[in-house]
Amino acid sequence: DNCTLRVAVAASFRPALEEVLPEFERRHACVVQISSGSSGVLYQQIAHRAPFDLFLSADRERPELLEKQGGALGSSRQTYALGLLALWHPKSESNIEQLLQTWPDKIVLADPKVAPFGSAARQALQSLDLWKKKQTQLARAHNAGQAYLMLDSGNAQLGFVAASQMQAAGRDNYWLLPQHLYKPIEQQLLIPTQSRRPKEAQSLADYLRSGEVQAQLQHLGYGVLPTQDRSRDGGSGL
Amino acid sequence: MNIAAADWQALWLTLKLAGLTTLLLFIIGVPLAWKLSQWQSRWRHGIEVLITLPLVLPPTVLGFYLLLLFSPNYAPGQWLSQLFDGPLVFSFTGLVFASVIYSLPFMVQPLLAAFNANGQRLTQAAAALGIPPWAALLKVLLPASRAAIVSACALTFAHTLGEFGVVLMIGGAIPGETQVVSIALYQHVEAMEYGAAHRLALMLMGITTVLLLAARWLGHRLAPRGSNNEQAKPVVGVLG
Amino acid sequence: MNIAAADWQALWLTLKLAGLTTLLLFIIGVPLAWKLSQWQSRWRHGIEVLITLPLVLPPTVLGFYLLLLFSPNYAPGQWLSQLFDGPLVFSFTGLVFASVIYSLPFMVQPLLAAFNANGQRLTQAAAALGIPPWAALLKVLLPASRAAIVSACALTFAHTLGEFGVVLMIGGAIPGETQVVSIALYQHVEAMEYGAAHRLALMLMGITTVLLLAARWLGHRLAPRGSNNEQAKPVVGVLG
Amino acid sequence: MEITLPLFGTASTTSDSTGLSVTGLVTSLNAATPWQLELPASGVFGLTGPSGSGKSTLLAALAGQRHCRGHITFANTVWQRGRRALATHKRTLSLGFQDSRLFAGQSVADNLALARRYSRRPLPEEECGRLLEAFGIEPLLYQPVELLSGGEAQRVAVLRQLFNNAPLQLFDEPLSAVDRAQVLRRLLPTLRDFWARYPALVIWTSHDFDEIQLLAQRCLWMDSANLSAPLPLPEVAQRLDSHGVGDSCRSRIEARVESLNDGLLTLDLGGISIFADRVAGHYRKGDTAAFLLEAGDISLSVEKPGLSSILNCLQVTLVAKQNLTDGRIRLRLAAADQVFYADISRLSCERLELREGTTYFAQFKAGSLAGL
Amino acid sequence: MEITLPLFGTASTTSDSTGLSVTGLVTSLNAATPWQLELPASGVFGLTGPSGSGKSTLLAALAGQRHCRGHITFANTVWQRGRRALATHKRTLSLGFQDSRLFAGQSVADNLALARRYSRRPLPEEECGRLLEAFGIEPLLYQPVELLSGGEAQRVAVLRQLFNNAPLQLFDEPLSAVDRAQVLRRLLPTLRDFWARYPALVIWTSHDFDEIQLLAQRCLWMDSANLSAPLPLPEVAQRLDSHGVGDSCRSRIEARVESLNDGLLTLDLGGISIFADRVAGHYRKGDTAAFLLEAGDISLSVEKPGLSSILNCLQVTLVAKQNLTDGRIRLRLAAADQVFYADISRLSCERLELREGTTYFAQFKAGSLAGL
Ligand SMILES: Nc1ncnc2c1ncn2[C@@H]1O[C@H](COP(=O)(O)OP(=O)(O)OP(=O)(O)O)[C@@H](O)[C@H]1O
Ligand SMILES: Nc1ncnc2c1ncn2[C@@H]1O[C@H](COP(=O)(O)OP(=O)(O)OP(=O)(O)O)[C@@H](O)[C@H]1O
Ligand code: MOO
Ligand SMILES: [Mg+2]
Ligand SMILES: [Mg+2]
Repeated sequence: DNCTLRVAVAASFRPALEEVLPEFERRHACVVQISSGSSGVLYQQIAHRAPFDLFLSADRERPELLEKQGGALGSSRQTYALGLLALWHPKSESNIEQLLQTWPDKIVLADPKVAPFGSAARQALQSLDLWKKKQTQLARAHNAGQAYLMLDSGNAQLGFVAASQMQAAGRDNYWLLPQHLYKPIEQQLLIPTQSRRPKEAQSLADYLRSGEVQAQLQHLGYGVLPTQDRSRDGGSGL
Repeated sequence: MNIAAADWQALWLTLKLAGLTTLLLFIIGVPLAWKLSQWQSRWRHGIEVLITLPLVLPPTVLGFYLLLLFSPNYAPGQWLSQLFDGPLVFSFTGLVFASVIYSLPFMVQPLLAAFNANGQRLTQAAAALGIPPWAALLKVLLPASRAAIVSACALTFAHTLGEFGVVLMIGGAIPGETQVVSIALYQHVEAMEYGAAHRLALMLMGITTVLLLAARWLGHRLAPRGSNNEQAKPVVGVLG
Repeated sequence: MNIAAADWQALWLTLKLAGLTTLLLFIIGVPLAWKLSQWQSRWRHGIEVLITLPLVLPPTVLGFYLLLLFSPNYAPGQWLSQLFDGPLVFSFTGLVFASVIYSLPFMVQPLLAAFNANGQRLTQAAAALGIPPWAALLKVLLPASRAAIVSACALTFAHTLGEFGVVLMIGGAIPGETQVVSIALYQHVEAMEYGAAHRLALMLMGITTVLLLAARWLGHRLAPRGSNNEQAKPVVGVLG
Repeated sequence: MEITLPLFGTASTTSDSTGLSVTGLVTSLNAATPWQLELPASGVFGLTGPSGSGKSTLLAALAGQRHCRGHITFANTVWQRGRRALATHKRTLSLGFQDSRLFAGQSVADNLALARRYSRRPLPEEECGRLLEAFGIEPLLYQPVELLSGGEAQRVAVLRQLFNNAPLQLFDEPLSAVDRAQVLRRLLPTLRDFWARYPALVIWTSHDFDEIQLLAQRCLWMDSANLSAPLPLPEVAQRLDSHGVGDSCRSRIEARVESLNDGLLTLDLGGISIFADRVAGHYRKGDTAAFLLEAGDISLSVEKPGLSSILNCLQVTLVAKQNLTDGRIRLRLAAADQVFYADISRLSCERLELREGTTYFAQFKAGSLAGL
Repeated sequence: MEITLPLFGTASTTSDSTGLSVTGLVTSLNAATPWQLELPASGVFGLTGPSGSGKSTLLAALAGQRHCRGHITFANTVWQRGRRALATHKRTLSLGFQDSRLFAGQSVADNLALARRYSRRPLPEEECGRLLEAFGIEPLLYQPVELLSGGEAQRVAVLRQLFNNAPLQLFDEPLSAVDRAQVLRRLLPTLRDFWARYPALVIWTSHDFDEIQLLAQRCLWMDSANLSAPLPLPEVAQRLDSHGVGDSCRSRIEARVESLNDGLLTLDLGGISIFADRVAGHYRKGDTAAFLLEAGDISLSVEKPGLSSILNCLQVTLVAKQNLTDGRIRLRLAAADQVFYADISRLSCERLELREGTTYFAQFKAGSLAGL
């Protein structure tokens, strides 16, 4: 029978996934069906037995929670990418801190309560001691994707997005935020217990974590995975 | 226009969903609206408001509660899954079920308004000729409410087409099964594929427009010939 | 119930938004529906379908197009921003504007149905006494369409309360300015604060139920006394 | 007795009337004056009375379409007992509304077909055709009911009810918008013949007393929510009169048909020959036929009058005199076991020195006898 | 001429009629027979004809509420020219619909107040009160219109139109559901007095020819979409007759009032005294008053008749004889410059050997003269 893999992926990772999938499909003679959404929604769905074979979240908390609730197959939870927070700016000469300090207009960010890039942006602002000061200027998008739309449509000129989005769009009017300003955005995956093709799912996970894909991801705006995560390479629950 | 195969699939799925939901809601909504319009109790207002409530909850939240309802983790979900011979969540059946709840007010409200307006008079006239209530509904009230029916079905259909939050929550965007056009469209937007998004949106609106116009035309054709012809014409070129 | 201050604020903001939108839509929708109901041209069907279209687009996509419309990069956005004395995006004004477009069909469709049903007869009767069209609308048609107006306003109000996708897109969830209850509710769900979510959802539905019931009761009270009293009672305890 | 009443909708053994029996029927209109009514299983009865007196309310209550309490039985079936009512469509009746209430959005033919389809005693095909023809509805069959003229709509509504052919037929001012010519010449004769062939209990509400007289033998009278028992027509005529129609006292006269020659009908009224022309319809020798004679059409003379164009001359006894409000005097006359009225002016009464108990000659023209 | 026509709604200088002028008016109903009509600026005109003949259509076209083309001018203002029409509410008219069309969801008082509020010639307060009283609407003022009985609704509709007091008032079978007693006794006299005080051009559509005769001097006749010019009432009566109402040929007789004693009116008809009772209303000595005399009420004799209760006896000349369809003979009689009709049976005609050109005695009762 032909192999179909159902993958639930955080919306922000979808473009990158689509970039690297053809090679995987060619090698494993397996068709991958992508369902994307916000990590929160996907988490809810998987918790209620959505028929996915692999879950690529944009954060670490939700896979952890799922694992705790017994929703994960064995120890399939792993980090597969490191999100990088970027600041979209209007072609400016000054530095990040100065610009944020003096910016009189709205600043866009993803909703810190529900989106990983949002909570990273909050941490960054807190580190710069601007969180309280800029409260009234903060426009929250539902997720990183919408934050990008708000900026891209010209409705705001300054805001936090994912570096991967800027890369994918071929834009260069952004700065990467210094990594010390926020907790690393560890994007984790897991294989849900209801997965019908855990083996193929695991090989996709392995493929994503392979050096070849990771190198590709760095070009797409993702960071370098910390080594302790790479050491869990191949840890399949089967 | 250059539309991807997956988008065509989503479009077709959406039309199927909207068509099926409209049909089911018609079958459910007509008797419901009719019973309500005949019910003289004060509780009737309560029920009417209750039917409006699916509108009030944000679709995603409604979807969340449906997710809880459908979940095989709890009793109702298990029962429903037995009833429908398979889990409702992340299945086309589940989408239909959810859409029926979600679009209920759109079918019932216009029908209720029409039945309230001339239902009593006509049902009385029918009963006064010995026509039993059900026959009166089917053979007297429905033909007289043709315009309201077209309007109700059009609203329901359109609303189901645009359904997003609920589907997002309980559908799981599985291509060919639950990936409807609203989700595909949103994914295009999120993936910054604006061209594809614009094309799909245009397509969706185009198809809907044609379908709605056709429904109206049909509703018009079904009316006994001659009606509405000889009404007062708007006055042309009046001076002074 | 234990509801956070921010949620109360969101609730209050939502009620303000829904109330204002309903009011504006009433002012816009009544003449619009009336003109449409009087218009005998075949184009009328086209316009009616056009009014249904905001329903067809998924709210988030509608929000996306509104985002483009509001954008200061393009002429319409600049013009709108001049007109409203400030950018529409991320502002309460913008939410109202968007809600008006979004909920338009909910106001216009029920009114249109009512006006189509008895508009012509009554407007003719009014004109035949020398009552000019506008006065006929206000003093004859509206009082006769009381039930439809209550229904239209209730639908509009409820739909605006549950508005999520559009607000999400253009609002920016600024507390006290654009953070409406549907967003707060969704945030609770996504943040897995289920207790808070359930409470807020209950609260929202409770308030809505009370408001809708009050509107119906008022609509009933405003009717000339005695009406609907002496109609045929449902038959009790019939045997055979 | 309340307790032993049979179940609704089932044949009653305690009620021994096969007709309509109404006792203590109370609606919000007549709380103080409950309605009583006993009518046979078939026959045509008029119903008239001032506007707003409660006629339509009575019909609605009989049909179970208006809140009421009391007791209604028809054809041994209990329709209403106390507050418990049988649903309208389960009652073997048809009710025609004052505002026609044709089924909107359908053609005339659809309307008629529906009524026939749900009839409990469907009419034969050819009977329907005959009625269609008589009511002049044939050319309108495929017209949507919305486009009918007022009178056309009323004719369709009556026809619809006839097609339904219910055992109890209630009509509420069914022909008020049809021209009198058509009503008198075509519709009423058609209706009379129809009910002769398909008997039913009919209540015919109308403000046109002529209609009632041509259709009914007796008439119900409703005034300020007070319902009278079925009255003979002359009595109703008098009540109408006392309500102000000065010229509407017509008496019903029954006579045996002697011969019909050349449009002139010769009748035998207690041994005296009288003549009637202008009578449409079929009369057979030996039949007893009824006619209307207007009080104002009769003149009295003391001596046997000479030759004039007044063909009819009866010897009558003056029973009573009554002053009318308009200054005239109404004489109650008796001849051949029948009573009828003549209105004459006070001046004539004085000139002729009329006295009760005396015999006079009553004259009326052949044309004054209106055939029913 | 088409070219020099003035703008719509502005005073016309080319049209010299201050009344209603209709030429070549065509609707979908009368494509082959365009309607022409010339009526003065005030006066009451009847409109009658068979059901479905196009009366309501004519009124709707005059009011601009039905597709039509042609030319309509009223009070020097162009209302319709070709296909271009002035909006209804800009025409100085009011139209009462056959189905009352009260403003739903409002009380009777609201309905009346609205009509008065938008009147172009508002009535004084006390006049409104008088009308309310006469129409018996006072107790219903605060009732929602949905609960009115059929006749009540019609009275409110007529009243609403009177409150509006437009220069041209079109009525479509306005009192068909009201009991005749009330119509004849209260409503028609009230209307007659009202229009005497507040003149307007009134078109009164009705199937009850008595209504028309009591209100109007002339009557329009519509038959199969053919509209006649305003006809004298007797002629319309004859047309109605030929349509089958056997008893409705009434002649109009004018006479000078000599005295009014004790309800008996003495009149002078070309030197001969005749008597009328049953006449309500106010007559002053010397006035000329009009009365209706039914053809069937007149009897003829060859010699001067003796004493009977028939008070009136006129010497008449028989002008013409005409066979009626019902077997009787209609005589055209002339007396004192007036023409009237008498219907007698063929038998009488033969017995009396009536010949045209000969003089006879026509008798009729005082009660046969119906005051207008
Ligand atoms: N549903 C109702 N509730 C209360 N009062 C009503 C209702 N329907 C009618 N009425 C009132 O009851 C009275 C009787 O009404 P009904 O319709 O029975 O009169 P009717 O005899 O048929 O008069 P008409 O000859 O004018 O039709 C009227 O005064 C009317 O206003
Ligand atoms: N809007 C319309 N379109 C086409 N035909 C119509 C329309 N309205 C009426 N008719 C037809 O035109 C004819 C004339 O109708 P109209 O209402 O003018 O008659 P009427 O003289 O008022 O009759 P009635 O005395 O019965 O009210 C009828 O045969 C009717 O069926
Ligand atoms: O899922 Mo995202 O990556 O922040 O919205
Ligand atoms: Mg009535
Ligand atoms: Mg008419």
